[in-house]
Amino acid sequence: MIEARGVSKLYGRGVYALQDLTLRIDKGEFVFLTGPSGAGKSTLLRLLLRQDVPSEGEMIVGGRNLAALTGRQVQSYRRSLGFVFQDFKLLQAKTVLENVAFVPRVLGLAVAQQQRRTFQVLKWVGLQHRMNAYPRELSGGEQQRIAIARALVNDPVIILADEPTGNLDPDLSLEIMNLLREVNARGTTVLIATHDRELIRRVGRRSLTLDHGRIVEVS
Amino acid sequence: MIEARGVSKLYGRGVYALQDLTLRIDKGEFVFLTGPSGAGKSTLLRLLLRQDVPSEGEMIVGGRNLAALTGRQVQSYRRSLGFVFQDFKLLQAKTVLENVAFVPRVLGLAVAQQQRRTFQVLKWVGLQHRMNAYPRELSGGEQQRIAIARALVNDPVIILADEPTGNLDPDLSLEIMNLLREVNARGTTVLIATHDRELIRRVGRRSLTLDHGRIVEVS
Amino acid sequence: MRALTYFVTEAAGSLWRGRRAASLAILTIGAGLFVLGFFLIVNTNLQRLAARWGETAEFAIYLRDDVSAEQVESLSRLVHDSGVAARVDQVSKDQALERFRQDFPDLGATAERLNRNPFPASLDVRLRPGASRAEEAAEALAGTLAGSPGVADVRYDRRWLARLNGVVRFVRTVGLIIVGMLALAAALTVANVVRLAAHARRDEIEIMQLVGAPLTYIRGPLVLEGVMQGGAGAVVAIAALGALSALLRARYGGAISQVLGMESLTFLPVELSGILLLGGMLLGCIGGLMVARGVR
Amino acid sequence: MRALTYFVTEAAGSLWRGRRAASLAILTIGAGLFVLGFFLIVNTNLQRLAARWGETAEFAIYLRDDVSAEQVESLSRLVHDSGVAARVDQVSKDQALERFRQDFPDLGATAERLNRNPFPASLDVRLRPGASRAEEAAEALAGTLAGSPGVADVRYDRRWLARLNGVVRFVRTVGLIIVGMLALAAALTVANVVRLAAHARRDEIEIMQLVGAPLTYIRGPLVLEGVMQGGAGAVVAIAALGALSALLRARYGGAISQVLGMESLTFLPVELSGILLLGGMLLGCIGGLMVARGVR
Ligand SMILES: Nc1ncnc2c1ncn2[C@@H]1O[C@H](COP(=O)(O)OP(=O)(O)OP(=O)(O)O)[C@@H](O)[C@H]1O
Ligand SMILES: Nc1ncnc2c1ncn2[C@@H]1O[C@H](COP(=O)(O)OP(=O)(O)OP(=O)(O)O)[C@@H](O)[C@H]1O
Ligand SMILES: [Mg+2]
Ligand SMILES: [Mg+2]
Repeated sequence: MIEARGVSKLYGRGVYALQDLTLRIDKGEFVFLTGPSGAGKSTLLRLLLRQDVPSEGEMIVGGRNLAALTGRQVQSYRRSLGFVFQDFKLLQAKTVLENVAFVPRVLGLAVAQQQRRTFQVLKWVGLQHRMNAYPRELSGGEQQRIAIARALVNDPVIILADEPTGNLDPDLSLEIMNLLREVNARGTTVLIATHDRELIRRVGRRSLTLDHGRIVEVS
Repeated sequence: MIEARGVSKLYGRGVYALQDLTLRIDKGEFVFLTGPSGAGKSTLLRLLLRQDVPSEGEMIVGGRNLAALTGRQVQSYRRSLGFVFQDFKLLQAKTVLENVAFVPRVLGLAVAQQQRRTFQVLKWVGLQHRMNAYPRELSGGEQQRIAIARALVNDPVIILADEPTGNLDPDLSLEIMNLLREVNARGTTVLIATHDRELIRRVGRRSLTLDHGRIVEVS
Repeated sequence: MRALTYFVTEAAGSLWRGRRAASLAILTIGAGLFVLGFFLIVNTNLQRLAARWGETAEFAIYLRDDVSAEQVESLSRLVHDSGVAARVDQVSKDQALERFRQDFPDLGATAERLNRNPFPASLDVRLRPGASRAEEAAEALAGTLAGSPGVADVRYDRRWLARLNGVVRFVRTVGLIIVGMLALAAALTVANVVRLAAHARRDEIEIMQLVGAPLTYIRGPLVLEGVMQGGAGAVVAIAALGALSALLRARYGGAISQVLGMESLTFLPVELSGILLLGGMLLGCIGGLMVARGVR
Repeated sequence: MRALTYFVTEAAGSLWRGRRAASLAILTIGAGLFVLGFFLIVNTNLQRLAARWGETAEFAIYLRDDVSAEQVESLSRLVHDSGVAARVDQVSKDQALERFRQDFPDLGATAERLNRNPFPASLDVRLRPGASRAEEAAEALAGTLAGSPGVADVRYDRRWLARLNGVVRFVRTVGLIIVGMLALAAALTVANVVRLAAHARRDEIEIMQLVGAPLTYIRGPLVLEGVMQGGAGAVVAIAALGALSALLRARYGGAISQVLGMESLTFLPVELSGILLLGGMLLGCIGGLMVARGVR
């Protein structure tokens, strides 16, 4: 499903965020990406979202080389992804409901379908009672759960999550992980970047440890 | 130094973020604030920053009732604080150096003093080599350290930090805590909101556990 | 259809959320279009005025007291044949005196005391408006007539006409420049305003890009927002112009018409309203496109 | 001093960072001020023109062929005593013929063929410009003269003068409205632009508030940014006006002067440049203050 072949990402002045990275994640897998701050986790996820292309090597997802996609193909590729951003990227001017419904809406889904999915994911993350609040009226953890709900709303084929439990307490973190495991059980590939080694231990799935842009441990 | 007397904070529609909270933190203390998501940690810190006033009760800091301060007094009060925001609040259009130097600058400090302090705190958080980068060119953990550096630059009397290690790996988290302990050792009062129970255990200081706006545990 | 609904609700919602900025914007656009429209009205009226005055330009042939009926007849024919005249009025000595009394009512007494009528009879020629080469033809006629028997003097408002034409040309040039600059300013304003809207929505736009929304969904609302603001600005301008016109017509309509010799000033023709509205929307569209293009 | 340095560097830095938006803004302000300045120039020239034309308004007393020298003398005295005349020129029948030949050179031949001189002698009175109640006095004089012995006719450019005054009044009213609306539009534009700047800096402003920065530090750069943009816009407008003036002067200067009878048109007086510059900065300041006030 996801394959990196000798991928390097070089930012100006010789800073390698990723260096000759090769990895393979199969369809339906649930994989953690871990490593110290600045290891390159977010960079790898950014390449997978096709926000950026590798300086060297190839990122292959679903058999397609991401660097070779046209603008329109990038759009349809992204529609098959669910992404949880490290900084949430919630819209301050929209309510929780509108934030989540925004995605099916701008993808042109039918209204009935928009609503059904939106209510469903809000219930999953346990925030249907706050759906008319604005993001700034939510605690950090609540905002994080909205971000997760938004990534799930579009029934993605792959879920990429950058530090989805950074603002959650251990119990809630585990709850969210169980939710993602559920989604994963229905066939969705899940890739999660996190620092929380305790969480990885508790969930007990495959994990890749990055450091200085290289994979230093697989477990 | 910091005293809450029967503080309640009510957000519209009967949502109590804090409920009849009474606590006391002495000068020079190092205290953790913990509790599940939505417990009211950020709300308490926001009251201490005087971004908001309690619905009931009084917040007393340094002998002054925060609710009674005039606009000018709020300004001078805030100048004595260092705050790490849960969402960093870095300026995207400014470099790391400018972000940190921004605070002494807008407080009207002399240029030489601005520079000296800025370099010093950047060195403390280990990011002097990235000082000309822009926030978006930094990893989440690096951004968090910039936010911490900015809180320290003005030599505050009190440091309030909301989830300052949410994006840091355990080793780096401990490093930052050691830095804050150092600052604390020089007499600065430190109050940190965090979910990371492991970290609290390792640092081994007093902690207050909130839940549903009440203190449920002191240790 | 679904896309269109989306565009409209998004654009309207965005305008409503940023209603303070939007009203400022609409007012700005409105002010610009108001000045534009106002200027167009003034220009139209000045042109009409010039045309009218040109029509009423006179060519007076003063007759000697001893002129004979045949001489008058032949002079009259001469004028008619020249083709520059729209009308020829014969004014007798008595009529001239009467006209003087009307023109200078305060001097009626003086006129009564006159022992004999000092005013000459005349042929008053009203020139045909817009006859090609009318000026030269009138000049030629003036020369011929001046030498004809029975003619005391020929008076032709030549200098004034040249001046009038100069003013009209001047105003027209000035008008083109002003209108051009105002349209530019209005377009820039709209672009600015839509830019502000786009800026306010840049987080939204970023998310739309990251979830793979079609480009049209990203750009549509921006362009529509521009169009809506431009249209609203135009409506404000039209309303203001209408109000001003009504006020001016009520207050000064009569006086102005009298002084300037126009029966009816044109205030706010429907076509102008239409032009302003379409123009405002077009400007808004251009501004919106300018911003939307920046969104890759 | 430190604060001022901060304001200037911040405002300049902010403008530089948002240079695309800023140039758009400066252009918009420039366009607005250009139209304003242009209109002021046109207005000034029209007023001067009206004054000139008023000066050259004539009052012609046509004399009967049988007039005596004493009669001419007493008529002349009458005109002088009335106080409305700046100058009185005596034109003999021969001079009148000569003048006709000059005015209508193509008709020289016709004039040659005249068996007798048909043109009357006249007293040409140039009215004193700006004499108070000049119009009424001139009318009264016309009445008196019309009844005097030796006078064939009195011609007074009354209708034209009334029209001219009407136009000038009209243009002045229109001018006030246009200038007012343009100033409003320019102020709104600046406010919009500064608002954009404030919006772009709202994160900065939030942090400044949260770290306890003095209000002046928060508002100062915003106001200064407005002033700088307004000033830059004014400079653009002045440069454009200067260029246009130079162009017009070079191309049409001569022609316009001839047609309109003005020796020198005023193009871009220094005072106007000063007014535009100060006005632009003031507008920018107002716009900046409007936004800064919103920052508590
Ligand atoms: N746009 C950029 N320009 C320059 N350098 C960048 C850019 N983005 C990331 N970097 C650098 O690349 C390195 C890897 O960054 P990345 O965000 O992938 O780390 P990370 O593993 O996500 O760290 P964290 O756990 O702190 O979020 C960091 O040193 C960062 O400073
Ligand atoms: N401005 C607001 N309006 C309405 N409700 C609010 C507002 N701010 C916070 N709340 C609510 O108050 C409660 C406490 O929020 P707070 O941010 O203090 O939690 P927290 O302890 O910081 O949680 P976290 O660990 O997730 O950041 C939450 O339920 C939140 O939804
Ligand atoms: Mg990261
Ligand atoms: Mg919080």
